[in-house]
Amino acid sequence: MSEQLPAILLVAPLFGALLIGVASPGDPRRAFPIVLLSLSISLAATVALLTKVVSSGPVDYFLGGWAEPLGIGIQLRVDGINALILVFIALIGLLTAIFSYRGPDDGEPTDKAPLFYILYLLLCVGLLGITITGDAFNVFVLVEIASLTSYGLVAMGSSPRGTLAAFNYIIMGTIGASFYLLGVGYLYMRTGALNMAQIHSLIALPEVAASQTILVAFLLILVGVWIKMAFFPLYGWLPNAYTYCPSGASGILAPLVTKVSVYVMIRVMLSVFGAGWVFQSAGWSQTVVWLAVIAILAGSFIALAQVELKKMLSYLIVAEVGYMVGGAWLANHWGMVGAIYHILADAAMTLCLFLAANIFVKHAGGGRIDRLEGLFRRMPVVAGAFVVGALSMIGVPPTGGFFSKWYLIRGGIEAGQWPFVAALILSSLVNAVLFFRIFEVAHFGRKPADGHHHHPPHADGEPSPEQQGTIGETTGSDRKPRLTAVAPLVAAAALVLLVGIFSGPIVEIIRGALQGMPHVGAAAPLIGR
Amino acid sequence: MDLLNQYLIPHFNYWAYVILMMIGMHAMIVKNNLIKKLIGMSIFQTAIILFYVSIGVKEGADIPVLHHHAPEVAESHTPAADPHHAVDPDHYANPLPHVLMLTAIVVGVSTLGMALAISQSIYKDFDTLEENEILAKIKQGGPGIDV
Amino acid sequence: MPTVIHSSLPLWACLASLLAAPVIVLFGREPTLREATTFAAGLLKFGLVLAMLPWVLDGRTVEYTLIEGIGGIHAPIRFRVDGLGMLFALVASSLWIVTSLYAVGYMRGLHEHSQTRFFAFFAISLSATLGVAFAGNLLTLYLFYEMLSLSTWPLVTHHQDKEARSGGRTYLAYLVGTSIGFALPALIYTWVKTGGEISFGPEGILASTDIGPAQGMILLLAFVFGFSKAGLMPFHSWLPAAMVAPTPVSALLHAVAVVKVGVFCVIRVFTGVFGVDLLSRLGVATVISWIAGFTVLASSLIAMSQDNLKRRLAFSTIGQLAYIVLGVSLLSGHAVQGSMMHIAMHAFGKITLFFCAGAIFVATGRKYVSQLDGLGRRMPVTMAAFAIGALSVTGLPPTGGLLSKFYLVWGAAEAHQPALLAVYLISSVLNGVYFFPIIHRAFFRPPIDAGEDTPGTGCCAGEAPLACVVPLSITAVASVLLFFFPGLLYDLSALMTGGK
Amino acid sequence: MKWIGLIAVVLTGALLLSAVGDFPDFGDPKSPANGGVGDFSVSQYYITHTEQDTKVPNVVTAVLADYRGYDTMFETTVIFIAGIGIIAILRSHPPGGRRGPAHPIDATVDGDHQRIIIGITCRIMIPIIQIFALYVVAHGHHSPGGGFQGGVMLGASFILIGLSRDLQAALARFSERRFIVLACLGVAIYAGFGLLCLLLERNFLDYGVLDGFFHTDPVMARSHGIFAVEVGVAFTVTAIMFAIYANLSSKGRLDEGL
Repeated sequence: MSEQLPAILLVAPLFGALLIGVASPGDPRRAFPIVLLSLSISLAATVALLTKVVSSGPVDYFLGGWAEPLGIGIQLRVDGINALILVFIALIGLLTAIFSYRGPDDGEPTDKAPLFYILYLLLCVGLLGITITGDAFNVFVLVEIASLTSYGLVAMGSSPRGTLAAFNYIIMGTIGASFYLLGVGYLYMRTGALNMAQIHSLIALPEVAASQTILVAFLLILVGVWIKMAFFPLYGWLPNAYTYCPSGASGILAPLVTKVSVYVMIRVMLSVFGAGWVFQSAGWSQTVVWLAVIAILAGSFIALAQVELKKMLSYLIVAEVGYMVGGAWLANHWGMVGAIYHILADAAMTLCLFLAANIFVKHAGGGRIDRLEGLFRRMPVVAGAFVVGALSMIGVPPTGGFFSKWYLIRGGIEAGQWPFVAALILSSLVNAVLFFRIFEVAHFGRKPADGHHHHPPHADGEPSPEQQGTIGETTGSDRKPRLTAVAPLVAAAALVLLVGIFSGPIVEIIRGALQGMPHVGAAAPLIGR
Repeated sequence: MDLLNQYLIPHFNYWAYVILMMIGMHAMIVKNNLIKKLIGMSIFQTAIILFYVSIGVKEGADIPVLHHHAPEVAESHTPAADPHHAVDPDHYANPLPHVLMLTAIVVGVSTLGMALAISQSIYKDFDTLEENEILAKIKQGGPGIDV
Repeated sequence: MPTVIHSSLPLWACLASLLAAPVIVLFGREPTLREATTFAAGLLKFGLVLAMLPWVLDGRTVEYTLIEGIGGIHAPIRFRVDGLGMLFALVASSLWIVTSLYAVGYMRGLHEHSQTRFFAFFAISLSATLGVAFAGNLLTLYLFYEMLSLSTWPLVTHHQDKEARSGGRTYLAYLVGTSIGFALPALIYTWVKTGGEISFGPEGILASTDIGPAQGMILLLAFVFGFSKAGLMPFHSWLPAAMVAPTPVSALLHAVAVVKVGVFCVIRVFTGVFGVDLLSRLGVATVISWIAGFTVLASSLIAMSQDNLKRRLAFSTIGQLAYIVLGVSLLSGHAVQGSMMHIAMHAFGKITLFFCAGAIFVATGRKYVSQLDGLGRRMPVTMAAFAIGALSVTGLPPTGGLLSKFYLVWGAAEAHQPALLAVYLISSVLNGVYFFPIIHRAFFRPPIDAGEDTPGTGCCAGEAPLACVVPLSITAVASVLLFFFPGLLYDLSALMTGGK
Repeated sequence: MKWIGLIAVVLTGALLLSAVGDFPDFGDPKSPANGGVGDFSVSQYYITHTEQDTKVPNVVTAVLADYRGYDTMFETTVIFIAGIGIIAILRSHPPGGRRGPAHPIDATVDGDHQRIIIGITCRIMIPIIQIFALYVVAHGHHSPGGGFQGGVMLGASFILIGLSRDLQAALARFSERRFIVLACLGVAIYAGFGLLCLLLERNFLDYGVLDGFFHTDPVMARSHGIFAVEVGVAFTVTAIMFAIYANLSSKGRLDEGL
């Protein structure tokens, strides 16, 4: 059974969704255990797959048994690059499933919960499928599954702006997916093949590599994937979609959907066209890195201007996408390693921030930043996890965010792309300002701003949060957040730290997968030594 | 003249699908009414289907159903024996684009269905489908803005 | 070559107070138990540091690598205790015990709110300080440096009022801003240049790379300004801004822990990253000495004009820190040794002064120098300790400050820098100018009527509570003892210069 | 806004047509897609090897359900998601078995002549449509047909009931709970056969191993496998087509349709 792992990790959530549809379209209580069971099975499968990849190299799996002439059947491929991303998708899926224990939104009528869980599980199937597949057209089908479920999840909320955001999301998403489909069509028209490895070998032929169609195909796929990952000029749909969607949905969409699209871009660049072909002319990587610099700066500065917490975090996602695209296009070893590592680190920290933001919005009254007073006292655990996520976004060791900047800046220095390095540093500073502004509001609370000469005598010792309930009237319900909401948040914060502390082994796995590729293969020759 | 028959005549299908696609895209981006955007979207997707199918066309080829073998297949139960004369691929159209386009059609239908459902629920909330009116309503703090 | 001892003692020394923090929060309700935990952690930490002293004294370094795989290539979290690290750790951990005693007295004296949070973050920041002292490579140094900035922020903004908010904002803007803006790129550039080897060793990390003078200059400036806790102009104004903090914080952190971490990192950069011989070959260190010289003079002049007592002490600290940076940048053996000894001497001296400032505030509520007339009669012990502290900081005989300044001056002469020698002498005079009027005012001026004072909770006729007076007298006596028994400091600092 | 749209469109169009010179001619059998690059062509392999691999004359159905069966499974899932998504978005009080107000079904109650004519002709036509739809599903092996086309026709027959009489009549025959379960069942059949091959120690969707199950040789087993999968697709497509119509026409209230 162990060589069937790639199929198991996809089939489990698929059957979970179908079981919910058949067994209990009505009540949520029966649906939740099915969700947990199916996601833990696929998590176990991904972890087993990871150990297999680490011990015995890439795993290939041919659907329907069509292996002998390559390209007939559909091939799934797991190597150093996507093994870890699979584990993260399954893990984050499980954590957010626990977080949305009572359906999409705490306030929502819970009888929509089973439908929410069906869409949720099928989104996990889509994301896992995109990451694992080795067939160019199959990526389109699974991108569509992931997109349709995301449109459904965004639109099923109660807020009117959510449905409007879903409409824009559909329009932009369809344009993106169709561009990708057209790109694969052009590839098929010129090479006659759909399997990534086969296309790669055909593009290696000189007359195919030089053809204009392949160039147009690459541009189409690139633009399509950029729309899907909300890369700077094409990010219009993301902020509203992730701000006004139900809280459970934003917990799964924000950390994963854009990161998986970045993975698709990297997979297409490395496994379909090949690093040699993509970085053949330095002009491209220069222009894309410049675009990434603009994305990073724009994302960070627009986030600075935001008033709503979740919208601010959404613009930070646009900036983080700029990190990854810029890193991947530095055309050197450490840039690519940094980009792939950042997919993991960014997924973890975005999950941590969005779960915390959902709890704040629910329990601290409204999404606006200036209404988050006294959080450190009222919800110390939730605020603590939010701080860990924020430190990772700022890039403070030992969190994951620091080490992705650590590799990206090294890639930037070695590639001589100083504007990229400057943009990374500047956006870290802007993040610092952003988050310390929130800490200040959360730390200070609305105390009378008296001088500190003559202190009014306070009750000695630490006033417990209950006593402090009088901190300004909070419109949100004052109940403490549920354990099923706080536990995944703490796990997410731990994940952020673990990604940082164990960045060594993670990077070794990624470097192993990049071995032997031109440009991004071995570590670049060192300056000076 | 050679410009005409080198670029235009043998490649008329590509010109056709690009023009159709651009009409659809223009409508999606520029049109104010949401439903017109959806019409543009379906034109956009149908154009891509036209492109794919036009790749698989072979001059004078039949539909990819191996019909004239049906009688022998029924009684000659020799699984391993190669049929007396090999199938000539040029007689049959390329099946692969048709398979891929079945998926694209299904995706098109699903997206359109979901988009219509969403526009219905937008109409329920904002009771208008004109984008500028909706944005105006949001600007004056329409229903449930600060969720 | 000194042999290397592998033991996890440095790790436990760091974790001692970090693990105490949750215990302190647990005992939030019972103040006595909470204070007991702080003291226990203090004593345990000091004991662990002392345990390593014999090894370090006979020239050996204690090393320990926490997690091998972090950072991908050769950049694990590693601890390495050498002479410099040991000297700083001894100073920090010993003074933490004294400051805890003082803090208990101070906080109870003023009935401060949320004291548990105060003591918890105090413990965490001490563990970060020791982490920097024992850091074995640049990554660990940067990690604990950032941890210190973040863990001291709640302490600075303890009063949670408008001034604390703006003070905290400048505090963080400078510290986190410069560390991410300058130190991080410099750190990563070093990592790139050396191909992944960033651990401190006997000779500098960059000694083996062919770094040119231009690159060297930019890198050195980035490091020195990146570690802005050293308070070099123009990145010094976070220190006066941090004076909004309660006095125990200003005393331990902004006289001993935080600022010394900055200077410690600068010395690590000079000796550990570049290495003295590479710097002298490149000749880039002179720029730093001019900056430090300017800072010394400018801060001393500003200190004279400050009426607020704590701000005057803050600018005096900036000046003294610039002494140390100036000493190191002279690159001569005695100057480097002098600067290391000055870390300890200044620590004891300045902490006494801050304690006295706090005691005066607790006892009489006065904060400004102009209000200190005739305080000598009312608070004799405090003002006497203040005088001893002032002597030590200005570097006059009965106190230890003289020794370190003597070495610094000797080093300046040795490095043939007459101008910098003059800077040292002029600034010593300036120190006197801004300290002695206070002493004169306290002892030889008639006391202004004590009408408008707040009824202090002083015990014996106007003195601060015993828990405040005892620590400041201990540190005053210590700074005098250092004059007579400098042996320990001398050996530790000799290790670093002599040992090379 | 108008100008941005126009510029974007013209630019994209120019990009798409920039490589026209390099495109293969229309209908050229030796184009890379039809004739393949180098020695191997995927599509030519399909045409020449379908006969011996699956014994299914219709190459498209063979490629659809066997060679690239994994794609089609997810295609069916896409349809399933569309249905569930629409229900989730529009349905005010979602399925829980709560039936809408059931009023008597009587086509001729208001004596409207057209209604009688429509009612009677539809009553005759609908069974014929349904039988033809099942034929299309079953005959996918030999003629252009299969799960999707048959499923749509079957769904259309239920929609015709809803149109000719009223939504309640259609819902009486094909209630909400029933079409959700049928939709799930369809995808379950498809994935179930794949899982069956998995349990018999062969790769997912490898029907060859089902020869024991179908009591035939491996090649015919593939043909039966394809047919079984097509039935699954038909179920899902039928259910979802009707679900989309029912929800869109009644704005999610499932009371009275168009």
